[in-house]
Amino acid sequence: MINKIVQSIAESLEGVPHGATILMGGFGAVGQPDELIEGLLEQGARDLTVVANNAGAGKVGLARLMMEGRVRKIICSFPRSAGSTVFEELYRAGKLELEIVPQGTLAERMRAAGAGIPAFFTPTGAGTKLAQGKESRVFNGREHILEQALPGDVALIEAWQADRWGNLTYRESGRNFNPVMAMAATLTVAQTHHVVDLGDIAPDHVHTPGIFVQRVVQVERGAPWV
Amino acid sequence: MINKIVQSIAESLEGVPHGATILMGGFGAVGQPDELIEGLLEQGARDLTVVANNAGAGKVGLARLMMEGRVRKIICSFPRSAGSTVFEELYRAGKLELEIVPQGTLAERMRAAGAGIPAFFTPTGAGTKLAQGKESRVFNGREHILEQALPGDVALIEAWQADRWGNLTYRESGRNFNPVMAMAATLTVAQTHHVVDLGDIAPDHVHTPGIFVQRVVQVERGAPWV
Amino acid sequence: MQGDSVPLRITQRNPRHTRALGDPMELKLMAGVTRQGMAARVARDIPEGWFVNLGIGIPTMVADHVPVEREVILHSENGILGMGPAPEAGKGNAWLVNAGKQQVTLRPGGSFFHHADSFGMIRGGHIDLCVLGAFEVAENGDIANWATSENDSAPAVGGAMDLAAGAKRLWVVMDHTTKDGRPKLVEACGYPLTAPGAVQRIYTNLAVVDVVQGRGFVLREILAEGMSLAELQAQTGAVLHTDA
Amino acid sequence: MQGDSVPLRITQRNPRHTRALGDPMELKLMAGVTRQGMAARVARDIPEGWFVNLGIGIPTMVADHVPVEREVILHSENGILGMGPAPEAGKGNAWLVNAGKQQVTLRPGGSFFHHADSFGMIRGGHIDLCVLGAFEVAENGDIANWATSENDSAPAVGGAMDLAAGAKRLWVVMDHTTKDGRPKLVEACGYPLTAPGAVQRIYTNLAVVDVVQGRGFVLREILAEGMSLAELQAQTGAVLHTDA
Repeated sequence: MINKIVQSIAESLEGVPHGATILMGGFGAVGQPDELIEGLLEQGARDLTVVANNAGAGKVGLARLMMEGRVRKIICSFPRSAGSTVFEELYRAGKLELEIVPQGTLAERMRAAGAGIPAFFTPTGAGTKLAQGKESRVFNGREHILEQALPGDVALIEAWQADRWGNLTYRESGRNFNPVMAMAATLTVAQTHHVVDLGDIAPDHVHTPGIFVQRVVQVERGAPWV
Repeated sequence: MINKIVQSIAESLEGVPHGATILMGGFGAVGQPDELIEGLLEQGARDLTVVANNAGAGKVGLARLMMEGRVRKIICSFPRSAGSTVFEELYRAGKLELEIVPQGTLAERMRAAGAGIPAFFTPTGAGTKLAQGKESRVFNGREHILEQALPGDVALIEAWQADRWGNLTYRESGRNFNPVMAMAATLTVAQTHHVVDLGDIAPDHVHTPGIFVQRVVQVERGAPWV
Repeated sequence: MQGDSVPLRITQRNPRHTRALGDPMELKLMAGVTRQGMAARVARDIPEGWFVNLGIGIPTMVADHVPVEREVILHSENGILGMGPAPEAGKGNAWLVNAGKQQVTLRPGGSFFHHADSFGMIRGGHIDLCVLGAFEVAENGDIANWATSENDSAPAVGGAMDLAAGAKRLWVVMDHTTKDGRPKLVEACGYPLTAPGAVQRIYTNLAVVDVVQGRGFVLREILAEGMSLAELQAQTGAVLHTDA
Repeated sequence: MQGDSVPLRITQRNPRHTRALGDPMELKLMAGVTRQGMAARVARDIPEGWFVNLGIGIPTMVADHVPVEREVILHSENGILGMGPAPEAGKGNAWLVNAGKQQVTLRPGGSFFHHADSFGMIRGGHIDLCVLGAFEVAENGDIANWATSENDSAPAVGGAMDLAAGAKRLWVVMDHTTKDGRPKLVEACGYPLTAPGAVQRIYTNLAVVDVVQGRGFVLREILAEGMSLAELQAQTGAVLHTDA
């Protein structure tokens, strides 16, 4: 019997290696896999490249991972936001690499990785300083730049419902980056609010089919903020 | 008030010009917009380029459109199947252009058109005769070819439910090419089995958001085959 | 539309934002319309049925000025179509936030989707209109709104480049000048670009200005009460053409 | 595994397909295993938990030979995961068809998605195994299974190239030779390629053969009762290596 549900956060993160590229779902706090990120703190992997929309806030989660010197590089669209002081200090001190990627290009690069597309042309960023060093080409009279797929070794995502095959649903705007990160990683770990029986998610309503998910772990919290 | 629902097939196809590229949904008979294709026969547009997975069967629908000399070119993955005699005769007689595209590349080219990606690299077809004349490049030690977006002027698709904003659901394997065609066309016309009130489709269960749909017309048939 | 000699009048449409003399806000009003007034002016030009993405700041306020009977479908790049206004106090839903991470509501007919689909809508040209703030707009339509200097090594681009490059129309709403009086409508942007040649129209506290390919800035309307074209030109960093 | 001198025996596992002597099918059986036998042999090698896409023909039959207690999740490129067997007579659902356009069923836990997502699974390497038929397989793993000649100007490629290029593993199941006795395991494909270097394993009516990079064909098992390696080699268009 296929059973992707594991019994603890620790088990769900077994084997995450040093040097891994970690895709972290969520847009701000919504759809962010907080327990898995806390688990990663415990788990110990270091020299990480983290891909996320934001660069952490406060002194918990991703910000704490950075404070502990576990993150080598951040790939994100919006590093500076309310409370991103940890990022800013480390970055100014030269202790953190940063790759800024437009939000849609970030999503599309992960979707491409998941779909076996190694590179694609996009108009986003053409003619700006983010195009520096990138191949460009004119299509339909307009400049485009070539962007590369962005695969992950591990994706940490947050789901609303999950079953033992790893089928997932997300809740409202908690969907955001989670489905494309699930596609893009070799090991996708989903924390979920609800574990349901196989077949309880209607086949027309599955958001992420289980083929993109390797491990599922249930968490208790019912909302992105407590 | 936004209301994309029109009252007749004829109205739903108003303004389809000669020379248009028409994307036709469906995989075989499932999810195929039969009434819209019949309507196109009536409507009169000619010199068409038709994009579909198959090249028609029997003497109805797409096959009839070809018989009437209205189709200049077919872009498809699987032209020859049971009953595709109309296609085969016209093609042998040199009365029809044909572009063969691998099924996944066909879907991805339309998805790219809908998502503003003018071209992408794919391993599919590399090293085969379908790669002839295409730019190729090695990524990760493997040859890939560059494929171009495939936009449509019109998409004819089949939905299960639709509302007045053009939000759609599909039924089971009737989804197939329909969502990517809806994205890829300037004018997307959906025939639907059910018209529902705004809000009746749960926001987490919408398959094609109304942004990709311009006109909706209700049809009576309840299954792909009668 | 407005020639040099046309009598100029304030066209702010939202009387509830007019304040009594002596109110500190009045100083601002004297220099043109308020932020709410600018948002209202933008809203006036959005027809029913458009899919619209509103950036953070004044653009977000535009939604409140679209009459409820005029259906405009709001897109948020974090995966929402059909966004409604902020929830009533105490009725917020933590799972439902806009691109600014503020709680919002969903209208009947709304839908959720993932980030790649959401930016497919943007990049694919399905969004009829995007309204953004900006640091500068150049007369060729270049927009700079993401990085405050070439030396800003950790700028936050978010979805701005995608929206500027992808939406069918890009309108900018911003003050006509910086707080210290330097023009924000310029011949060429000094700040790093968000996208080249992307802006079609600018709404400021002083005027509505179109960007017309091959011509540059074309004045459509002066919003600041009592302001002449010459006075407006003096606060603008490039030639303001008129259709008169 | 099987050396030249190893006693050879039929390894067909599905006794219900064994027929009495005198049955016309027996002639076929004498020349190796039946189509169902080939499908059963493939099924034996598929472990629980794999996502598997089965091509039209013998590959489709593989599903019937996976024991129900061993969960293997079947993918169909028209947008299905978790396909079940054909429906009972009279219980068909016209909306639920596989890539061969035959009615199928869906297991609990199954899901539907669109074509771009479906081929994203394939191209993205998420399908653990694809089983296809073929006209020819070359010792370098090239597969030809879509066009019967270079001059076939309207060949039907369908999803074959995507599957051959994209699946994590590609196994071919086909007769060892053509009906007129020409080998289908060859040094180099004569027919137009579906994908270069894609095949890992071949199941024929006579044998199981691996394609090993740098070595070529490596015999794993002879399936035809009483057949020697020399006899098998005589029906094979390239050298059959053995691990012995």
